[in-house]
Amino acid sequence: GSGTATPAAPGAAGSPAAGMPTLAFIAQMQNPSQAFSWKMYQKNAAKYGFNVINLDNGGDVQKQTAAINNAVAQKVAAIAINPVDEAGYVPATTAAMSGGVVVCLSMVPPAAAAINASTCSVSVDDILGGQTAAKAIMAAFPNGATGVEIGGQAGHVAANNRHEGFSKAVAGTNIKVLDYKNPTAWDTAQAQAIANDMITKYGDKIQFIFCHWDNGATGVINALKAVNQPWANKVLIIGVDGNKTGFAQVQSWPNYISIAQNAETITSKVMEQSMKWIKKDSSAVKANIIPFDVITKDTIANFTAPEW
Amino acid sequence: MNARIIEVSKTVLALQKAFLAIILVVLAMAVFNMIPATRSEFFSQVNLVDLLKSSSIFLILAMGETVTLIAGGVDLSIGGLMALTGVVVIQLINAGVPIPVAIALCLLLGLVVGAVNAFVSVYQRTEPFIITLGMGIVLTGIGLQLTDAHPVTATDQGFQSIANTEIFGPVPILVLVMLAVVAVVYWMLRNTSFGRNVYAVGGDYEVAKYSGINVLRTKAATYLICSLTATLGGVMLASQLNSASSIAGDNTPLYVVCAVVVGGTSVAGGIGGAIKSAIGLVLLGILTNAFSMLRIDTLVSYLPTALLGIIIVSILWLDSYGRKRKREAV
Amino acid sequence: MSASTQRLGGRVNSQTAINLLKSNPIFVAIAALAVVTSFVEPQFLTGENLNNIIRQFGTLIFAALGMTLVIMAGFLDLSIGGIIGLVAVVTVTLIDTVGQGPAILIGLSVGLGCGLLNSALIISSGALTQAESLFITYGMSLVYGAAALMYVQGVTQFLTYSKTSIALFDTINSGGIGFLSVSAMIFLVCLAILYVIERRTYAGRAIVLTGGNKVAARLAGIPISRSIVIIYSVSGVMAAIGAVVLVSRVTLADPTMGTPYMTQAILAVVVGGTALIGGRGSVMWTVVGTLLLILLNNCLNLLEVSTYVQYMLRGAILIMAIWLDRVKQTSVSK
Amino acid sequence: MVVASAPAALLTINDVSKAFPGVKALDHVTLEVRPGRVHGIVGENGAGKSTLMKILSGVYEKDSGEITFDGNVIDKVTPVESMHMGLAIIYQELNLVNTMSVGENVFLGRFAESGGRAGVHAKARALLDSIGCKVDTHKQVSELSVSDKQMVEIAKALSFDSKLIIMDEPSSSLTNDEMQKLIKIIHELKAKGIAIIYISHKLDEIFGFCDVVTVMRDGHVIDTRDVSSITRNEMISMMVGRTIENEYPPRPECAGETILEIKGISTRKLRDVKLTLRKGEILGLVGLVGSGRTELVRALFGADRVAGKSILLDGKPVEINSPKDAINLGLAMVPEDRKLQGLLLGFAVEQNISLAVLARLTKRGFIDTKGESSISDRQIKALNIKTPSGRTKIRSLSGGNQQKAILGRWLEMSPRVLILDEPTKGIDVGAKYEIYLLMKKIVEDGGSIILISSELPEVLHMSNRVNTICDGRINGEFDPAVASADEIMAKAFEFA
Ligand SMILES: Nc1ncnc2c1ncn2[C@@H]1O[C@H](COP(=O)(O)OP(=O)(O)OP(=O)(O)O)[C@@H](O)[C@H]1O
Ligand SMILES: Nc1ncnc2c1ncn2[C@@H]1O[C@H](COP(=O)(O)OP(=O)(O)OP(=O)(O)O)[C@@H](O)[C@H]1O
Ligand SMILES: [Mg+2]
Ligand SMILES: [Mg+2]
Repeated sequence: GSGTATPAAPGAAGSPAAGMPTLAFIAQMQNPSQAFSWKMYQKNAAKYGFNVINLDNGGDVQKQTAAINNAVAQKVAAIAINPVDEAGYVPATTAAMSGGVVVCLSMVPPAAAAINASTCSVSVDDILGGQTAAKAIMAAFPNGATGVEIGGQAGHVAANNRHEGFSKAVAGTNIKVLDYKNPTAWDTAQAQAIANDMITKYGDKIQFIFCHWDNGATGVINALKAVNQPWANKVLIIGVDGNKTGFAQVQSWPNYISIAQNAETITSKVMEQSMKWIKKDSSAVKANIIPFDVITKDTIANFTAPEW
Repeated sequence: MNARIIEVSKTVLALQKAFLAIILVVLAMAVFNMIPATRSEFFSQVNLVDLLKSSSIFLILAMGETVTLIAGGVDLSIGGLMALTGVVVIQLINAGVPIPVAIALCLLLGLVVGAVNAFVSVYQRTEPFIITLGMGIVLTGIGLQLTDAHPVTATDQGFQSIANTEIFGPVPILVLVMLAVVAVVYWMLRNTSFGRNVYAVGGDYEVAKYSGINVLRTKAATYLICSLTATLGGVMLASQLNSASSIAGDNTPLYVVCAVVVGGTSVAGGIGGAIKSAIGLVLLGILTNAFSMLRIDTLVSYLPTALLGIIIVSILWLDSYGRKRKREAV
Repeated sequence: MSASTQRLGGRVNSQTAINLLKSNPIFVAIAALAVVTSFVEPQFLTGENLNNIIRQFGTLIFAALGMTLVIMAGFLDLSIGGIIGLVAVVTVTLIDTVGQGPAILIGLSVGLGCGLLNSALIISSGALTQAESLFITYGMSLVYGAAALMYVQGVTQFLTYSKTSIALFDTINSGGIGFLSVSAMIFLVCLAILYVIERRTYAGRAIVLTGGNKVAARLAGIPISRSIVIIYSVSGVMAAIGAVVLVSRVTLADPTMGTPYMTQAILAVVVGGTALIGGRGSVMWTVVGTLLLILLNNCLNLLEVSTYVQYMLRGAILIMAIWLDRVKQTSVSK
Repeated sequence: MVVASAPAALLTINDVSKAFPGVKALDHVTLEVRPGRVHGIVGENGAGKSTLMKILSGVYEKDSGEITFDGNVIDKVTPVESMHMGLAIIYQELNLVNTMSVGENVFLGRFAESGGRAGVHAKARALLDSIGCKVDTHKQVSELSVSDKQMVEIAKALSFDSKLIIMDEPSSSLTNDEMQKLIKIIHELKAKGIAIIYISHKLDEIFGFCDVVTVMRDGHVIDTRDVSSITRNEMISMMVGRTIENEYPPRPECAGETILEIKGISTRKLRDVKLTLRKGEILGLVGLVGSGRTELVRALFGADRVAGKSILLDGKPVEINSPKDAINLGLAMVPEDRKLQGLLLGFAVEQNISLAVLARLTKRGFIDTKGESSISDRQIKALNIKTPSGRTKIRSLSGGNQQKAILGRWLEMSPRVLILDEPTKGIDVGAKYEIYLLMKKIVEDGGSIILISSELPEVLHMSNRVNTICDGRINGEFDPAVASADEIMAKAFEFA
């Protein structure tokens, strides 16, 4: 992955609509959810009056810094950043802000220490996401249950927050988490391998599995199917993302909950708020929290599955 | 005198591919800049300084790696060490250790890691490729454990100023540190006995040994140097970002080694140099930057990665092909 | 890896096999790990877990088997990460248009094509050193990876969304006779073929000779270029088989899913004892090396070792295994 | 036994033994070397000469015995220590770093002490000039010819202020001219009171300028004598343990028709070289180092790609684009650089021998390993290769035995045209004679040989016809039975 740029609409190469400010979206483009967010930016850019370009951070803080600097050099009006970690972007975005660029943190809220390193934030609160998962489990097992948690990429900000929210919410309750492991990347095969090993070790003690992402949960389901035991089919699985797979799994697995972050809502909000901050609109909001949608068999009819 | 001219022109020729590629990129960007539709900020002062800044840490790491590669070794633990150093230096500072002491302790950590790498791969004669890969995994694990996988931020704002204070106009200390490291390694490789011994050891281990060079110690020292630059890079990165994360170095080693090789340092040992490596890194940096300025993603998304790969392959291909032609011409 | 088993051309009798067992620290490492784990965690020795281990063996072993020949010839292939991703997405996306069987065949051909392209680049440039091959294939891994990303625009492809039958993939994943799963059978077939090639055939000998001394081998009429074509083609195809097995197992294809296998496969080969400098090694050893890596993960997970500590232990055990192997080899040669 | 009187011994080797797995390389060796003397050491291949020298220089450790050098007992030395004690060695296998410059190689490991970049090149220049070598000190060693490398090695040994210089077959790749320079240098060193150990298979050299000679066989010292008190035949019989009447077998007859015709080969160096070879003929190529002999045969054999090449075999034009093509047509080549181009050091002797006939041993893709072993056993026996078994790694064989194994590799395919590029380089008299006999047998069986050798007597005695090659052109043809050596050399020196 390398820092790369793309103007708004496909076909509009090199001819940004005159006068429209540019918003740079900086994320890890190999990650399907972030690639989908980019599509949503492109889809709605005109509506919010932006040219959008995209720079890849390649999952590396140094490249992320380079990408932020690149965006500033290209004289963008706003930067929407989906950061690699909670802290590494701070000096670069602070510098960008001092140059008059609006920085909008997307997907994750700023850490307490980094509160001044972004103009505004539009986020699902992953801590809240973890809590939501915990609540769903408590609701499903009022008499208590045991299960496991499979995290996202070790050290990734979303994985850290989801774990934090989840473990705080279950602490002291009758829900016992037997084990918590992370893969080295958001890699379904690794999630499946971890699930396999956990199933081997804990067997039918596993009543729920909280997996930090829906595609990883696909691996979890594969692992459960492979043991071919009645208890395995009853396991409650909770995934996060609410993508196409998440929706499908809600329907196909007996007991699946997907905690959805709606990319279109988030990206639209990013552009809306960024424009307001650019125009110094008094109605601009600093911290925008987009609530999670909780997709279950009961609620699925109320949502449409995204196309990723 | 004649011989000197030949030597110099040979060096230039050896630099040729990566160097020519840089010139080509710059020329291409200049041409694009004459066309309104593709005009970019590539030549703006901001961008050029950014380019330097964003290559600096990789360059610092590359200097140590170059020394190790010339000696016929390789060190893939630099990513893990860089990340761990960042974490440790910030945790120490946050725990109240004075900044210079914290940095000194980190350099010590680097020496320890380098010593282990050297002991296992040099003195025990194992495959450094695998040993240092393993070491990188160990170091990442230690970082994860120390931080519970969370990034750490320095509370003392003084730390940040180490890398970021601007001295010559917009040029920060970080860039000066990088230039100093390049200069020191350049001088050391060219003009010290140790430096020349490094070439001898990498060029022909047995011959170097029979010629009275302490091959083990020389080779071991290159691992210490490599670890030291990785540590320095880690401290500078932490200072630049005022924070550190234990997973920051994931893709770093292959990127650095690849850039060094594109610059013309041989992984087989015996051939290479500080300037060559610097050129290789600058080339990859400039390419990424140029692609981003030209917004190549407009054509096809993910194209820049492919182009980067194709350019790396082309340069290496041309390099090997040149050597083959030379072999055949004899 | 005692001196006697280093000899090529077969005739490994039971005595040397026992010596090998006795003197190979990798075996010892595996055994120790297994013993400790089975004491602490009785689940380890259940048939279920063995199955589990065999399943996890999957993709890595295929990639590593292919890599073994490459390394024995004194080259390296870093492009398999990209190839696995590319083959995976190509195969899955084609199921609906051409049907599952042809999709798999096309996937395998893509792997073959990538391998051929690698070898063409290496032969045409005369990149005869390991280092040159390493970086050319690293560059190609970027190209293949980017091609995979471009092809599906970064979007994960789901096997289960196929509108036509995917029974073949199900069979690969879960079918089998008795305890022998289909992927295990594919593995055994590949292993047998590669072992015979390596030990008994001209092509195999040419490959190790290439790893021994390219110049001398060429002057004695050994076709070096053909060896290069073979090793990279085999590596590409084996990576592609690995990709198909992977897709069958995780039921989705992600353009970046091959990345971890790039270094893992080299580790498996070298941990097994094949020399990175070429000219010495065996696919059999690679099976052992892969086993160690897989067991390591499995045991550490079963022992409830935290992810972070696992990192440390994995790295440390790798270093120890290779170091011990080295210590043993020096004591043998003295 | 030591006849030499006068100065006290500089080096005393007393009862030294050394064993390698399966070989007793040195068996209670006792030897004395005195200052200002040239001490020749001769012995068949594998007699232990190089091993003894490597023990002196600290590369190997002795198993038992005692060594005293310059009044100090040397027990365990490293190569560095031995050098600083004043013991320099020119190893049999070339010992230069190919990726570094000539100047730096001369002062390898002593860069700063020698005055850094400028000092190293200046001093190296002076040293090379003193031995009449003109090669540029900035040139990378990999670009030098073998003989230039040898001269650089000599300069390197001279650069130490040594009391003893060991030369392990220094002349094996030197031309006559360079040899003369070397002899001059040796005399100068001797005059300065420096002792020289001179290992060689060329008995002329021993008689030419050595004062004392030690004969070794199978790890034993047979005897040490003043050169003036020993005859050539005595020496030979001491070396091989039997008497050899002639050093060369009678020249084989040749009366065949033309089998190979080079209509023209042109490369950067070679200028439209034409050559014919008859059935059953040994054709000698004589030229100075760098005259293009190796280049010519490599081009013929398809080892190098060349621009213009037209070759007729049995009167029919053939395409030879790779060594494989050449082998398929019945051509064989023993290359000049044994280590780099001939040996697969990490492999067993039998695998080294079977190399060229591997394709023939293959049925439907499978190698007949039984056949492979029997082939190698046959060659080991036929060529009298000293090795514990066919499974031994060829790395541990002595240079001469390695060379025989390579010869065996090619003999096994019964080549129609065998190209020998310096085939007896580093080979002892006994083995040489065997190789000559082999050459004779090959031509008598209907094969033909192209022989390149820097040892003129060898070419003169063995060839039916000699072509001189000078600066990339064939400039003369002689019948060695009638032409004198001087005549031929004069032609080889003649530049166009
Ligand atoms: N490193 C080694 N390992 C095992 N055997 C060895 C080793 N080096 C030498 N030998 C054996 O020791 C014996 C003496 O070898 P050495 O090289 O000293 O012979 P040499 O007299 O120099 O012969 P040549 O004239 O062929 O150079 C030979 O039988 C050789 O095979
Ligand atoms: N590696 C090299 N780089 C540059 N020039 C070389 C190299 N090797 C050989 N040459 C030159 O190529 C020419 C032909 O060399 P070739 O080896 O054919 O000579 P030769 O007659 O066989 O001599 P020798 O006795 O050294 O084998 C010479 O001028 C030689 O100096
Ligand atoms: Mg010898
Ligand atoms: Mg020659």
